[in-house]
Amino acid sequence: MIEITNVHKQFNNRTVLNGINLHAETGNVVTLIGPSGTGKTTLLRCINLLEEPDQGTIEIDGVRVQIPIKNKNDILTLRRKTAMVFQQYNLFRNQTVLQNVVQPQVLVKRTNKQVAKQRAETFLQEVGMQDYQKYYPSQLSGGQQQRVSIARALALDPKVILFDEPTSALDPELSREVLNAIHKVADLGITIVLATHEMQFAEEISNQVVFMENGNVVEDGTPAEIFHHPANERTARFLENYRVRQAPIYSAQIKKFKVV
Amino acid sequence: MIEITNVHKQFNNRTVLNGINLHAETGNVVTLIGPSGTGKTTLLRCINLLEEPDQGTIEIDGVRVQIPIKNKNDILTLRRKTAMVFQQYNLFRNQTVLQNVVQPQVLVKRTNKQVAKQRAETFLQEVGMQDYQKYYPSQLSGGQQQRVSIARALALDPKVILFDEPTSALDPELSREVLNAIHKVADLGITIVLATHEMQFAEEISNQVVFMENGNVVEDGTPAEIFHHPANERTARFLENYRVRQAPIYSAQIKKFKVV
Amino acid sequence: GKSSGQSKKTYDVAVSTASKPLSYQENGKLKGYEVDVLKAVEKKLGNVKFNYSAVSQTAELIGLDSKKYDFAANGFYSNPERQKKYLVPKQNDGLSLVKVYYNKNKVKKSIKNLDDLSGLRVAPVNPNGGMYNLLTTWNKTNSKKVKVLTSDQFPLQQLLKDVNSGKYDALIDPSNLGENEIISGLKLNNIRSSEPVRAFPTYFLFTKDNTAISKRVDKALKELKKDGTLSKLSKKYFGEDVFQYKVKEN
Amino acid sequence: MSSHIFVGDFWTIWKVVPQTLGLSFLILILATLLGSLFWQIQESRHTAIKFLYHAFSSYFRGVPLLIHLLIFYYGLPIVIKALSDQFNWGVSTNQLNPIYAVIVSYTLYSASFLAEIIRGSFKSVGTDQLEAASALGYTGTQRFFAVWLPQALSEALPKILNYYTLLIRQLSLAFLVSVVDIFAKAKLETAANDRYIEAFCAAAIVYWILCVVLTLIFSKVEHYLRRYDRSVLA
Amino acid sequence: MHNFSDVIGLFKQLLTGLPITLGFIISSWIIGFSLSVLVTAGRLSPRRWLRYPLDVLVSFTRSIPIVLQLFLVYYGLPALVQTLIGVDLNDVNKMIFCIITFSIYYGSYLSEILRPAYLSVRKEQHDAAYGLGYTKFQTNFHVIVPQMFSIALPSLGNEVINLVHQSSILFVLGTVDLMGQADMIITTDYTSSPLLTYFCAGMIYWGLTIVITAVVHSIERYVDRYKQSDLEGGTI
Ligand SMILES: Nc1ncnc2c1ncn2[C@@H]1O[C@H](COP(=O)(O)OP(=O)(O)OP(=O)(O)O)[C@@H](O)[C@H]1O
Ligand SMILES: Nc1ncnc2c1ncn2[C@@H]1O[C@H](COP(=O)(O)OP(=O)(O)OP(=O)(O)O)[C@@H](O)[C@H]1O
Ligand SMILES: [Mg+2]
Ligand SMILES: [Mg+2]
Repeated sequence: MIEITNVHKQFNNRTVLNGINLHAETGNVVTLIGPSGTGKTTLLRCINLLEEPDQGTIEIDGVRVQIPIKNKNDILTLRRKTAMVFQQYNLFRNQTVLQNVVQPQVLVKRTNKQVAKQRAETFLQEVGMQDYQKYYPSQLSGGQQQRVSIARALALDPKVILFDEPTSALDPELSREVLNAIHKVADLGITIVLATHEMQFAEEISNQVVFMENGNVVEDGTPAEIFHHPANERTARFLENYRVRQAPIYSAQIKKFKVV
Repeated sequence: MIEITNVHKQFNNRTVLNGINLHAETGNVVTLIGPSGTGKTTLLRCINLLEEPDQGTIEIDGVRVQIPIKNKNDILTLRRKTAMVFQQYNLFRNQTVLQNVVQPQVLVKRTNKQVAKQRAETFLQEVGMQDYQKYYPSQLSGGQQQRVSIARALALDPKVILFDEPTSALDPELSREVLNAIHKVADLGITIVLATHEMQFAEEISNQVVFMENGNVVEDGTPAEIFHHPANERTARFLENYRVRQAPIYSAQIKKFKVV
Repeated sequence: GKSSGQSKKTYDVAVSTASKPLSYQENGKLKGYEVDVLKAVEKKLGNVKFNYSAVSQTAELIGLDSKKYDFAANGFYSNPERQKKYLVPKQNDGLSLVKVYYNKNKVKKSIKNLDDLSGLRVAPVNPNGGMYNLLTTWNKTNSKKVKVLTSDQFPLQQLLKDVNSGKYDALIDPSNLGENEIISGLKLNNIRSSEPVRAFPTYFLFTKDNTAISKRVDKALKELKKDGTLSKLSKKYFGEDVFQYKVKEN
Repeated sequence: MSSHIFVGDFWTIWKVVPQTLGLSFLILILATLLGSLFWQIQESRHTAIKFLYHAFSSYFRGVPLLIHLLIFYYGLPIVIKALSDQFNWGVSTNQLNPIYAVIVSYTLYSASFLAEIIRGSFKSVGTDQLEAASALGYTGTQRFFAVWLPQALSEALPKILNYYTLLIRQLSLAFLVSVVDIFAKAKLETAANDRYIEAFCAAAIVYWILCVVLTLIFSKVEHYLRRYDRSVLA
Repeated sequence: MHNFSDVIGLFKQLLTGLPITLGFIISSWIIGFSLSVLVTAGRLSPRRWLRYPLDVLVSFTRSIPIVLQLFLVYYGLPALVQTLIGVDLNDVNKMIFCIITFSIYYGSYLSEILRPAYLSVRKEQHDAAYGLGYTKFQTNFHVIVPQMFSIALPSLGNEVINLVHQSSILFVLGTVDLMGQADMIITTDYTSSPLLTYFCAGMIYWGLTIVITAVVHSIERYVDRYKQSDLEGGTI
């Protein structure tokens, strides 16, 4: 469960987040949509405290951090509840695919190295990257890097995964693969928060959609509400450019795969 | 008019383009679609000879270059018929927005500096970037950089503009703006070749669609043909993930703007 | 100085690493005139131990200033500044005969005095050696000036070769640094040497707080001169008894 | 340590600062030009030329500067004499100012290091920038002067200026062949009075002041050159 | 002029100074380098009381010729230690002082290479590690520092060569290293040719730097193995 209360964030005296409140049940897939520069990425980064908010409270799975942070250890505890898949994937450039998935387990969860390796192999298989274990990130295409990044996050058994624009620059086929992977993650009971510009994708994948603008949550509801009956005029205008379709197509095609 | 005949290209003995033939009439908007790694970017780069093909002929607006190239001056002549808008925009990072648009005119077209400046201002206005003349590229968002890049290309009066993934990582609103801009360019009688992953965008914008796979042109036709009645089974499968819609929505919203 | 276990007082003495034949290292061993004189003094005094450090000349003097060494030996001349700064014993431990080595083809006159250097191209002198002071003092009081070039210490062979080849007309140098051996060894046939134009007594230099030992060394030197030890060492290293020359004051 | 000797030394040493700075700056300019030439040679397609350059640069980087200095001090007059005899210039090489040996040896030595800096700086300009220029129809020359050089320069200049401070320090070796710099001046100061500690401390302070001031100026220059990288978002 | 066997003999004699030079270089490098890691960490730390003094130290060692620093440590340090804690360092081997001088010099000087290298590792790499729950130490040790080295390595290689060259200054304290050996030959052998001797010493220094360069290159190739990208090139 995620509970975000009254989060404010300024950069150089410019307000980027202006009192965000957000509640997400365990296992929810929450998508953040909204115009560019609206604070979606910043919100994701505030959730795992990569960016320290100026004010507010963040609670994940029972760990509650109030700003200003009194106990610095809370930061680590909170972060270890979450994992982030960055827009640029941010794989460790100096490590192979396998090392990228193994090392965090060893360092963060103190998993035995052998076990970590086995788990890594399983997760890489899940995302279809088992054949690339020895490759370095610079040798992979964007879609491949992203899948490794997902495997790396999954291997840490997080309660929450944060995705920043998971499908930008992927072709429709790869997008579908990523969609499948995310669905599967959600089925594991992991809560997902995801920022995206692709409305079709947002509609397919989420059961909670948050429309943000200028650092405010303008509307928060189910995909049906937001995409088909937006309550707010601004939301409606933003979505004008997105043609709403009748039936979801992605979900029919989820391949069955097993996550350990 | 563009006429590409039998273009081959290998990288490290791996065939990336395998005998491409492409014909586009003046003023056409040609979109290249197809899976990742299929050679779309490579083809664009071969058209303006940023990449020298191993074999083939490229003709643009009466300038015909046969591989192997005999006269190196032909490369320059051909390039000056075209302009490219890169996926990463590739603005000159040490020049302000205005300088980015002025310098190519002065150097390539020998335009008088004062005139170049006036033209630059007009084109920046067209793409809505008139207020950012003094900014450096690093101070602009992706969408803003792209618009400057378009202005820079337009200012050179090219016969052909090549776009590589113009809308990746833009939100729907910005995408529409870019779409408007491209439509307007096409109205000027400039031929456009454009690689994209966004099928909806491709359908809206183009009057010729080329589906590529593994370095081959699999199918080449009007959007109606490709998206609604694909002749080839592979094209149909690729497009499965893209829901075809009834009526174009973008075109209805093109704002009127004037290009000098 | 400080006391060591066997109640022998230990003193740190700096000598030069590379001033053959005054002091130099060969196969890891310290040798040279100054070294032998110091050893003779050490023996004479009996209850002291000298602890030798071989360093460059500049380093010797910096070491004296920082009191790392109790005294230093390197054919030092005495002058008012040094007398102010260090303890200079009464007794000299050696004598340095300054000669001019000149190219016989370029210098047609015979050189007898510093006057004769005027107008010649004299090889550069190291400002931290005595020749620089000699020449600059000379220039202050005499009308026939000598053009003084300076440089860091340069290998002597090379300077003599340069005189031989005509790059320089003349070199002025203390004659106890092996010039004759170099000239004959390298067959520098164009070089002539003058008679001594100056003779300087050379001294050990003590730091100011070493009055006691400086007095004792002074006494020892006097005795060593008397019993002919120093003359013998001089013959061994310089090929002549330098103590036979009268010191000419300027 | 006597403060008034220290102060006296300080001002005397300060007087050679302009000539030290000037000489090392001259060397810096020459070495930069030569280093650029080396960079071009290195990019050359002829393997023989490339090999020769590598041997040459390895030699200059591998042998201590002091030894280069001595070799040129003695070698240069011989070469000039040979040329002079050949072409009847009538130059008397015995009178050749040692400063030329300093300039030549320092320039060659520094150029072999600067060539690497220059190469790295040109390499650091992204190919995207060069491709953009090509795609817009710039000629090779236009691309070089309008795009490549300015960007490489803002990368290289701070490093070249940093090398300048190194050069100033290295110039102290030149006293071996009678060229007087800051450190040599300090030694000359000690000649009469053996006051090494005062003179050397004064020299150290002069060096320090120079370095701090130059570094300050250079960081201003760098700040200006990199103005376009100061993203408001970062 | 000089026959071949003379030159061989000269080389033999010079090479006896090589072990001292090598020992000196290796120990100074190891100590200096380790020190520089600490100095760099200190200068990157947010604590001003740590940062400012280190910045001053670095600016000082960067600006002053190494001979002066050598004198300062060799003569100043014992005097300082004597007055402060009354321990007499005068009998300590001078090689130790040389190593101390060069260690301090490189300790601060190399931080001018390491610090920018550290700062140039992309921020996203920090973000990734923190985002996964790495502690600050884990982030630096496992992610940032390995990448920092791959950036710093070429300059570090240059500095080793620099150290080799600068070690030739030790002879002012009478150390019989390679250059000291050359000086000794020149002063004790009246018929030796200084130029030839220095030149031969230069050849040995050259050989040394060739070896060092080769080693640095192979380390570089190993450290940079992750950088090879398939998508390079193009005719421009
Ligand atoms: N480190 C920073 N310093 C200053 N301003 C920042 C910083 N990070 C973000 N911003 C500003 O905060 C605003 C919100 O940025 P953010 O990246 O969160 O937007 P976003 O909604 O993710 O946009 P996009 O959809 O384009 O990714 C932007 O205007 C940006 O300029
Ligand atoms: N310079 C190069 N050297 C080697 N291989 C290359 C080079 N450029 C492209 N390739 C290879 O050529 C193939 C085609 O690449 P290209 O970038 O043209 O694909 P694309 O269709 O644009 O893909 P995407 O949709 O992901 O942008 C890829 O497999 C790529 O690895
Ligand atoms: Mg974002
Ligand atoms: Mg592409």
